Parts: sequence; structure tokens; C-alpha cells
Amino acid sequence: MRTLTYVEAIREAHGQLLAADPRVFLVGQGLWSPWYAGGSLENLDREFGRERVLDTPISENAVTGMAVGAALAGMRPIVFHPRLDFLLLAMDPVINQAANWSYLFAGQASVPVVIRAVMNRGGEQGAQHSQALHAMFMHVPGLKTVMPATPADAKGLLLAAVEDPNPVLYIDDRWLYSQTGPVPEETYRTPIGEAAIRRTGRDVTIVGISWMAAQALKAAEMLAAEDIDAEVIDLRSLKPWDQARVLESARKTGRVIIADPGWRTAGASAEIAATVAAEAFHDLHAPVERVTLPDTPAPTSRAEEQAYYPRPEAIVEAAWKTLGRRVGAAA
Amino acid sequence: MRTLTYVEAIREAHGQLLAADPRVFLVGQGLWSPWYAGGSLENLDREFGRERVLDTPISENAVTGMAVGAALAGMRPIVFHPRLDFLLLAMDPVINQAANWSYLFAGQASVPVVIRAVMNRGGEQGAQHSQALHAMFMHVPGLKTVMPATPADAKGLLLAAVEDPNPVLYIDDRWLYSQTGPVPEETYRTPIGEAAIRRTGRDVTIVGISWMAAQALKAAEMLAAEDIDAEVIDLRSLKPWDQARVLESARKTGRVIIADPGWRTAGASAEIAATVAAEAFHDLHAPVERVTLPDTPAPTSRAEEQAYYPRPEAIVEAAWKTLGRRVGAAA
Amino acid sequence: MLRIRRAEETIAGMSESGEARCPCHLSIGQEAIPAGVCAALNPGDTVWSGHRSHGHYLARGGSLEGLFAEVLGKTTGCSGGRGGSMHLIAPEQGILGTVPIVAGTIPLAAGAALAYKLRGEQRVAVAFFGDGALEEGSVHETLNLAALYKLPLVFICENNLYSSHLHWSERRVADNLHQAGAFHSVRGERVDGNQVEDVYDAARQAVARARSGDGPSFLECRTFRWRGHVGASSDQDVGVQRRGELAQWLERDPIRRAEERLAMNLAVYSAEIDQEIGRALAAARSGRVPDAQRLAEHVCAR
Amino acid sequence: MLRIRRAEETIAGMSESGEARCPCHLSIGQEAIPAGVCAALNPGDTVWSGHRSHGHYLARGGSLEGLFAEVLGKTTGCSGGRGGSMHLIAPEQGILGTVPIVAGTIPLAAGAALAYKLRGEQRVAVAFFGDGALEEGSVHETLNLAALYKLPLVFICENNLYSSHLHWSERRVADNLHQAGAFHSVRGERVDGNQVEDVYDAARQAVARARSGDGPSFLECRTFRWRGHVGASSDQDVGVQRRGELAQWLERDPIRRAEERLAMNLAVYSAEIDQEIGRALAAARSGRVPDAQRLAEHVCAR
Ligand SMILES: Cc1ncc(C[n+]2csc(CCOP(=O)(O)OP(=O)(O)O)c2C)c(N)n1
Ligand SMILES: Cc1ncc(C[n+]2csc(CCOP(=O)(O)OP(=O)(O)O)c2C)c(N)n1
Ligand SMILES: [Mg+2]
Ligand SMILES: [Mg+2]
Repeated sequence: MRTLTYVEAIREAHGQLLAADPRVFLVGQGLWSPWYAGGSLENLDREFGRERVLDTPISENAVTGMAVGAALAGMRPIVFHPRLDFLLLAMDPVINQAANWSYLFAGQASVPVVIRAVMNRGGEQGAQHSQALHAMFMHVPGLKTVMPATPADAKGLLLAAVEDPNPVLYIDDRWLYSQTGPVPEETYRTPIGEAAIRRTGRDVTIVGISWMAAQALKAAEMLAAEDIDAEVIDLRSLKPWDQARVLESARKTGRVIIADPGWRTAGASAEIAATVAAEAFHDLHAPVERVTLPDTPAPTSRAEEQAYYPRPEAIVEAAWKTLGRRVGAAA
Repeated sequence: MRTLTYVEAIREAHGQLLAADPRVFLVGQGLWSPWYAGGSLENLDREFGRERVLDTPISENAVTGMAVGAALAGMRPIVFHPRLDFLLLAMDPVINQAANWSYLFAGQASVPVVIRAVMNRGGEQGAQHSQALHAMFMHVPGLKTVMPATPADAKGLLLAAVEDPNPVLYIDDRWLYSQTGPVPEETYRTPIGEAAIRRTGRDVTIVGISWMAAQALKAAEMLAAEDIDAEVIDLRSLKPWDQARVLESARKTGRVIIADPGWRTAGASAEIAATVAAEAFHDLHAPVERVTLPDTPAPTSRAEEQAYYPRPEAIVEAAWKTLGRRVGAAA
Repeated sequence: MLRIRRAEETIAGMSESGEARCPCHLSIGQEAIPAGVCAALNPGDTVWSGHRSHGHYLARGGSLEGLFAEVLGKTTGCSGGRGGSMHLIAPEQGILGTVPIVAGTIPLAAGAALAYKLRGEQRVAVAFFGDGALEEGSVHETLNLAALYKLPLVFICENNLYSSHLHWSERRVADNLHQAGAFHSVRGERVDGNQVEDVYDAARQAVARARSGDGPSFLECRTFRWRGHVGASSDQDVGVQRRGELAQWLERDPIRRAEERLAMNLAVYSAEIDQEIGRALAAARSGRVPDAQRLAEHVCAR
Repeated sequence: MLRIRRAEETIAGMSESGEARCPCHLSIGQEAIPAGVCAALNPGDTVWSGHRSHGHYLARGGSLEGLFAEVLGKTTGCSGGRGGSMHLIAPEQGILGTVPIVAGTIPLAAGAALAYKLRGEQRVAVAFFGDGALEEGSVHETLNLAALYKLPLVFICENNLYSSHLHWSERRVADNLHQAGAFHSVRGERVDGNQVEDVYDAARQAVARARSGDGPSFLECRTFRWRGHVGASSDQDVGVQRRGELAQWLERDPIRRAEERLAMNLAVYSAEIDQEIGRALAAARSGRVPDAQRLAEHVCAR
């Protein structure tokens, strides 16, 4: 199979969607810029015309609401936000409107909109340009949230999201853009709500989300060198999330680590940890560990950034903890 | 001591703050209305003048931002939102700005603003006028969140919130407005971050938040009738929350229920359950139970509303579960 | 108009008696606006509105039984008993949704207009909202987008001078809402919202412009609500002091004025309308209330 | 102006060499606006700004070392090394904060103005922002609030015709930003943003009105940025095609024009400024980088 980068896979999925379905259109900020969307939408405006690839004023609320309304009028819009932070200006259309709509009208209408927002952080951008806010959306009924970690899922989840009759928040991470992997040329769907087991193992389960799923694989390699056999689950969908697969693994290994790119308190990791701790209560040999951001805004300076974003080593240490080994006491 | 209702206590706290501190002012929607704020701000405009009690246009974003800016310029504003749902239009000033400000500037400035938002639901108001969104704010570093369940705390937490140099989200629940309790006449502070043990017990710990703390007490009565001795903790502050007190009780009883007025997935209950399950791992006799809203928007019709909002019976059932009794098999 | 008036009086009664429990915002006194605007629309056009939307729903062809049943929380309600008075829908009639977040449906209406434009359809979207909605920034964002993309969108502002308990002068400096779109190059006009022909004429032109690709228009329709902000009582009853304008606006009753112009007594339709309302209400009353088991349904579509 | 120009050229160099890693938005070519506006302010007045704020910080008296050190992420930076180029503060100089969320500080500036008004102080708040900021609804909300409460607030719109890669005509219909406040009764004026005396004169009047209780004003200052949206390169370099206006705007260099009017060569100050910059940069370079241990500090104030 071909190998593509994560960003190429996103770009390809957009192109195939636009080519295949006249209901699909893109709207949001940066769509006509050569650099704004990090190459993920490169030249789509030239290929499909600026009517269907619509770069907009800085009006997050109205632009997102417009996408919601277009979806209600039969289109399949993808509304693009170059950063998750900007979505905070569009919470009304996303939450009050899109997420509630189907329920409010007892299923007579639904909102097939994809809200794509980029996790775009590091590089000393600071607290207002780094926020990983996925957990807020995970909390909201009526909204689905997906967070691909591989090129194949970056494509497959976008195709699935556009096909889904519900509002889906699609979050891609700039740090993954250069990651490579096999990506089928044809269209296919990564099922929303299904996690992927990236590595089977017996000793400890690592549930990774987005960028942290990639770090989990690195951690698993490091653990393997110490004869610790880690199972790595890439969650892929945050809402709904694949409880069955996670719980099965948790019951098998009895030791679970959640690796989440967001803040700790009341984050995605809390939900998964709480569920695992309750549902696999009798099978756990150790408390569930959470590897997350600390509960602080993002700093800028390099030293603080390096301490802020968890690395594979933090997952390795968490694994040692679940195994009752002293941290730092490597084999 | 005098007895006041919850709403009288809120009203009194506002009055005392306005009387004592010229930096305090109120701004938001409904402040000049005889009914909008449910009596919680009654006649404050007449008493303190409409300059310091400022009813505003329907501009949640700018009004909240104005309060943030006034706080940065030395005032102690309380910005009022008659519903939590409306705060979704003010996420930028609350999260991007206020919560990040102190961190961004390394403590050179902080934002002593109180954002008061009312949990105002039931009565067939439906999905856009019922949302309990506290967990979203609990997730955000730099923001404190308090949720009083008694008249005394309704007053004490507002006074503490205004005195705090940080942005504090103060959430009161309309369903508690007629609740009565002793309230000191003088000013006092309920420490932010400190839970209250409302009932000591040995068999099971119920951690209640806001309205659900009141339901927890009712559940404890019902359990007492079956010789189950429940400890009831009123969390009072959601961020920071009183881990020490909750964990101490969890270790003592070995059985814990979280009763949260919000949604289940990635909610406040998830954080508390995950923490208890990890930190009291060896002391728990049963999985932590969570009594929450189901993961659906709010319905309107009475039958659905009654099924939607958890009642004390749901807490009683959860207690049975932690005790290994069959649900429905009452003593 | 008379049908809207009578229907809302019926809802007022249901609300007063406690039979209807959901919050009901009545547009009694403002009926000429929905009537005039909707008369200017074609079958494929769509309307969007806010909390005070019974009139829009009925003028656009929503069924009376569906409205009453919705207000009573029955499964036969137009929103399946999930919305109550503030959330109405009737996709077949082109009523794509009314919801109470102030200004919430304005960007949505623009989205529908964008859909029509992208598909090359000659359809028009109409956003109804109150004077208070102009205080939400999203409206100004939408005005710009609508002008920029020449959307087939008509903004209908029902300026009843009050937003809840606040008079316009407590919320802005100038009484100039028809100019709301000027900065963004959206054509604006002020009409007497209690004169149904005036509303119709202005709406017809705005809709024609939208349909022919000339972009959005903004109509300020001046009117007044007779009842309180919510429920059946008057403002007075709930302690809100208005400025004594009510008496003068009662004089401008849109129904009586239409009668005068038509030189006929609309009361001749009263009996028929009342019968229709009676039947619809009876049918609504006999509808089923939802049972608690369906609580988890329709969170997501399949 | 020359000091801002040279300082930003220095930052451009730091950015190009990789010494500065944070995103830097340069205002080279736009210096007359911060210079003219800040010259019209009194000591107690405060300024607020966005992502492109080096000029505002320096014109208002922020220290060069504090700026360079901040850009380098040192603890001696004006924001303690927590903000980088996009987040500047200097409370003693009345620079209450610059942050990159577009339009984010505009309501905050209104809040400061409200504070001054409530306390009866004769102080003025100034919000600096770009043309793109007018696309955010919150600005329109703030314009209304400022007019309604007669806030001592001056809106300074630096219209450099572009928002990132988009020309104004791709974002709105009319070239009329000075009218942004008209609907809300905020007085507006257009000035040549590359003519420092014009900016100063207009700002002086706006500030005087604000200070004397006559409420807010809105100034559109027309200008152009010479470099790309972010970083040291030109737009051309990063693949953004502009419309060839740059050549014509280079002709309108605010510094050369000031020299012409003053009939003097500002280069006489160059040596002095360059020395000052050299010293500040050396001091900034010798500042300490934060250590990771402080990561958890200042999330909350005590
Ligand atoms: C975002 C939001 N903020 C506040 C409210 C509360 N609210 C409901 S109706 C209303 C007044 C609206 O006034 P107007 O738009 O003039 O409509 P009218 O009620 O006069 O028809 C307000 C403030 C709301 N529903 N949504
Ligand atoms: C809320 C928000 N949306 C989008 C952005 C991304 N962004 C940063 S600067 C910018 C352009 C701003 O243009 P303008 O206001 O004209 O200022 P200029 O860069 O021209 O000085 C954009 C879109 C942002 N920072 N914040
Ligand atoms: Mg009104
Ligand atoms: Mg610009």
C-alpha cells in the first residue's frame, strides 16, 4: 500500500469528498492561504473552486452557525478552525444548536456537519494558542468527537465523519502531520466509536489519544526493552469511545494507563479512568494511571514547554508504577 | 441564628458586598427586572444605584469581557448570567482571557472577577435552557468554580469569591432558592476548596454537588431507615475540590457514590470517581458509583423531565449497589 | 392574523390554567409581521425564528394541532413533545427551526441561504428575531457574511421596543435598527409592523431581491407586544413598569387596521377559526404524553 | 517611530536566525499609529492590544530589554517569559495586556474604561486592533456598550488592508471601516495612518472627548504592513500573493514622511537608538531562561 503522511491523508480525504459528493463544501479560516492550514487543504480552492472552498472573515460564531444551517438545509459542510482555541467563540452553534438539535425536535432533523479543529501547539505560542479542549466536547451529548492518530485514520475518520448524520468534531494534531503510514487510495471509513489495538501485550494496557497514542507506542518499545509487554490502544474516537475494547484489555492486563494530550482535571482521562476502575474493579492489580498535561495553561519558553508536554518517558514511569516498581529503578 | 432562604442569602451577600467595598459592582442581564434573577438581586439597583447595578444588552461576550477588564483595572465585578447556557457565548473572556491571564503574565496581573451563572432548569424549558455545564469549567486551569448547596454557603462562597484574586465561577441553582437554613448576619467566608461533611456515617460515602448534595441528605435519611449509615459530603467547591476530605471518608467507608447534577461522560463525577478509585484503591470495597444525568440533552415534557433528573431514590439504589445488595430488594 | 391571535389567546388560557407548563412567549399585537412576511414567500422558502415564534409557525403553515400538542408536551406535537413552545419545527412547511437562544438561528438561516446558493436553487431563507437580538455580536457577523456572499437571506427584525423588561433606550443610544446592516452593505428599511400590507410589500421586495441574486435585506418592523415577556400576564401584572405605550399601541391593533382597510369585519371568520381551534385543541389534548422510556432516543440520528 | 522600526528589525533578525522561537508579528510600516496615539495619552491612561503589539508596547513606554527578553523567553521579559511576542504587559506604563485572540482585548479595554468612569477618574482606555478584528461580533457588542455607557474609550483600528492572506475585499463589501460604530452612535473618523501628525491630532481629540465624558470614538488608521503576517519574511516569500500595493506603500513610509515634514533626517538619532537597542539586546540575552520547576507557578494568584 502507498505510504502517505498524516497531512497528505487529510488533504486527500478532503479532495475525495469534494469530488464525490456535491453536498460537501469547506468553509472557515485559512482555506485560501498557502500555509495557514499546514498543507492540509493545499490548493483545494483551485481544484474545486472558491465557492465550495470558502475562506471567511474572522467570525467563528456566524461561520460555524452557517455551516450548521447549511447542514440542516441538506449540505454536508466541513467547517474549519485552525485552532481549537478559536472554537471557544463558536460554542453556541456547536453546543446549544448542533448538539441539541436532533433531540429537541425528536429526530425530525439532524445536523450532518463536521467541525474540524486543529490542535496546534508548542513553538512558544503560549496559553491562548495551545489549548487541547477536546474533553469539553466529550462532555456534550449529541456531539461526536474523533481524534485520529495515524494517516489511515486521519483519512478514514474524516470520511466517516462527513457521512455521519450527526455533528462530529474532528480534531487533528499538527504534531502528527509529518507522521507516515499506509493509506489506501480508495475511500473507506474508520468506524466512529471503534478503538484500534496498535500492539498487543500482556502486562499493561496503555490507552492513548491522538498524539499521545503515538507516544504510547514509543513507550511500549522502551518497555519492551525492559521485558514489559505493553498493549497499546489508540482510542481514535473520544465520543463515543470504545469501552468494550478498553475494558477487555484492562481485564486482561489488570494494569491501565491513560495517555491524554489534555489537562488532567475533569478531562478525557478522568472518564476513561473512572469507567475502567468501576467496570474492571475486580481485575485491576493497581490504580489506573493518568499521563496528561499538568493543570496549568501552556507556557511559552522552551524549558517550560518541554516540561509541560508529556513524553514517552512519562508513560514508561506510569507503567513502572502500575507494576509496583520504583520509578527510576530501571532494570 | 437567623434562618434565611438560599435566595435571601445570595441577595444579602450582594448587598453587603456593595455596601462594604466600592470596588464591587454588578453587571449583566436582568438586574433591573423584578423577576429575572429570581429575587436574588431584588431592588439592589434601587439601593445602590443603577451605575453599580448595571443591567445590560444581550451581549454576553462583551459584557463578560468588560467585567474581566474592569477587574484588571482594579474593580471587583460580579457579572451575572441568568442561565449557564448563555455562558457558552462568553467562553472567550472566561477561558481564553480570564483563566489564562495570571499565568500568561507570570503573576503580574490577575483577574478578580466573579462570574455568576444560574443553573436554571426543569419546568419544560428544554435543551437550550437547562444545561448544567459546570464540568467544562472544572476542566480549565486558572478558573475556580464553586457551587453552594445551602443558604450559609450561598452567602459565604459569594463573599469568598469576590475576595479571591482569581476568576471564580459561582453557580447557584434555582431549585435551591427556597431552601432554608441558618445564615449569620455578619460577613464571613466559606473557604473555597473546602468540602463540608453534612452527616457522618460509616457504611457509605455520598459526595454531593449543589442540588445533588441536598438530594444526598434525603437519600441518607432513607438509607438510615434501612440501617445503612451514610456519610454525606457537600463538595461546595468544584475547583479546587477537597480531595483530602473526600479521600479520608472514602478510606473510612470503602464505598463511594458521587451525586452530580451534570452529565455523566467526562463530567465532574468522572474526575472525583477516577481520583477516589486511584487514591483509595486498596480501601474500596466496591466500585465507585456515579449518580448523574443521563448523557442526553434536557427533554421538556413532564414525564421525561421526571425521568431525567435524578432523585434521592437513585442515590439509595447506588448505595445498595455498593453494598452488594440487589437493587429493589429493600430491607 | 386572526388565526394567530385566537390561537395565542388559547395558549394564554392554557398557560394561565396550568394546562401548559412550558414557558410561552406570546406575540399578540405583532401578528401582522408573520402574516405579511410569510405571504411573500414561495413554497420552497424556509423560515427560522426564536422564542416568540407561534406566529411564524402558523403563518408559514404549521398545523394548529401540532402547535397545541407541542405546548402540551404531547408526542403528537410538531416537535414530538421535545421542544415545547420555544422549539417549533415543521420541515414540510419550510419551518426549519425556532429556538430560544437569542439570535441563535440567524447564522443558521444564513447557512440555509448559502446552501440554496451553492445548489443554484431559487429559494430564500428568512430569519425572524427581536430587537434584542441585534445586541448579539453574531448578528453583525452574519450581516457581513450575508452581504459578502450575496446570500438569499431576509432579516426580519420585529422591533417591539422592549427586550424583556428593558426599553430600547436602556440598551442603545439611537432608535435606528433599520440601519443595522448599513456598515456591512445590507440594505435596510423600516416599516410599520402593525400594517400588514406594508409588511407584505416590503417583504415581497426583499424576497424578490434575494431570489434574483441581489443579496440580503434587513427589515425593521416596528410593533409592540401586548402581553408580558413570557406567559399570559401583562408586564404590569408581573411588576414591569412600561412607559404607558400600551394604550397607544392597542389603538394600532393590526387586525382592526386590516379590517378598516379592507372595510370588512374579520369577525366573520371568527366562528370558523374558533371551530378549527377547538378541533385542534381537542385533538392535541387527546394526544399521548411521551413515556419516560424514550428519554434516550434521538440524542443522535442514525 | 524610528525606535520601533529598529527594534522590530532587530526582532526580525532574531526570528530569522532562530534565536527567537515564538511567533512574531511585525508592524514595520505601521509605526506612526502607535507613536501618534500614545503621544496623545496621559500617564494614567491604559492601552490594550493584540498579536501585533510591539509598537504599542514601545510607544507607550515599555522597556526595550523587557521586549527583547520576552521574545527570547527569559524570566526578565516583560511578561516573565510566559508570553513571548504575542503577550506583552507593563502595568506601570499602563500597558495592561496584549494577547493574540483577535478582538479579545477590546471588551477588556471597555471594562477598564468602565472602571475609570465608576471611580470618577479622568482616565482613558485605548484598544488597538486590526481591520480583521471588526469581523468578530464582540467588537460590535462593545461599540454599543461603549456608546450606551459613554465610556472613556478610544477604538484604534489599524487598517492595513489585510487580515493574514486576505485582502479586505475578500472579507467585506465596502471599504468603510471608519463607520464601524455608526450604527451604535460611536463617532468615527478615518485618518492617514502613515502620517504621524494626523494620527496624533485625531487621537488627541478622541482622547479629549473620552476624558471629558463625551464617550467613545473610533479611528480608522489606514496603513500597510511591509512584512508578512507573521515572522520576518515578506508575504511573497511565503507564497501569499498581494496586489502589488507594497511598492506604493513603501513610498508612504511614515518615517520618511515625518522627516520630510520636519525637514530633518531622523538618522541623526540612529546611532543613539542602535546603541540603546544593542545594550537592551545584550541585557536580554544575558537574562535567565525559566527553569521547568516554575511550570506550576502563577496558575492562580494568591
Ligand atoms: C443568548 C441569550 N441570552 C439571553 C436570553 C434571555 N432572553 C430570552 S428572550 C430575551 C429578550 C429578547 O428580546 P427581543 O429580542 O427584543 O425579543 P422579544 O422578546 O421582544 O420578542 C432575553 C434576554 C436568551 N434566551 N438567550
Ligand atoms: C479569534 C481568533 N481567530 C483567528 C485568529 C487567527 N489570526 C491571528 S491574526 C489574524 C489576522 C488578523 O488580522 P487583522 O485584525 O487585520 O490584524 P493584522 O494582522 O493585519 O495586524 C488571524 C485571523 C486569532 N488569533 N483569533
Ligand atoms: Mg423585543
Ligand atoms: Mg490587518
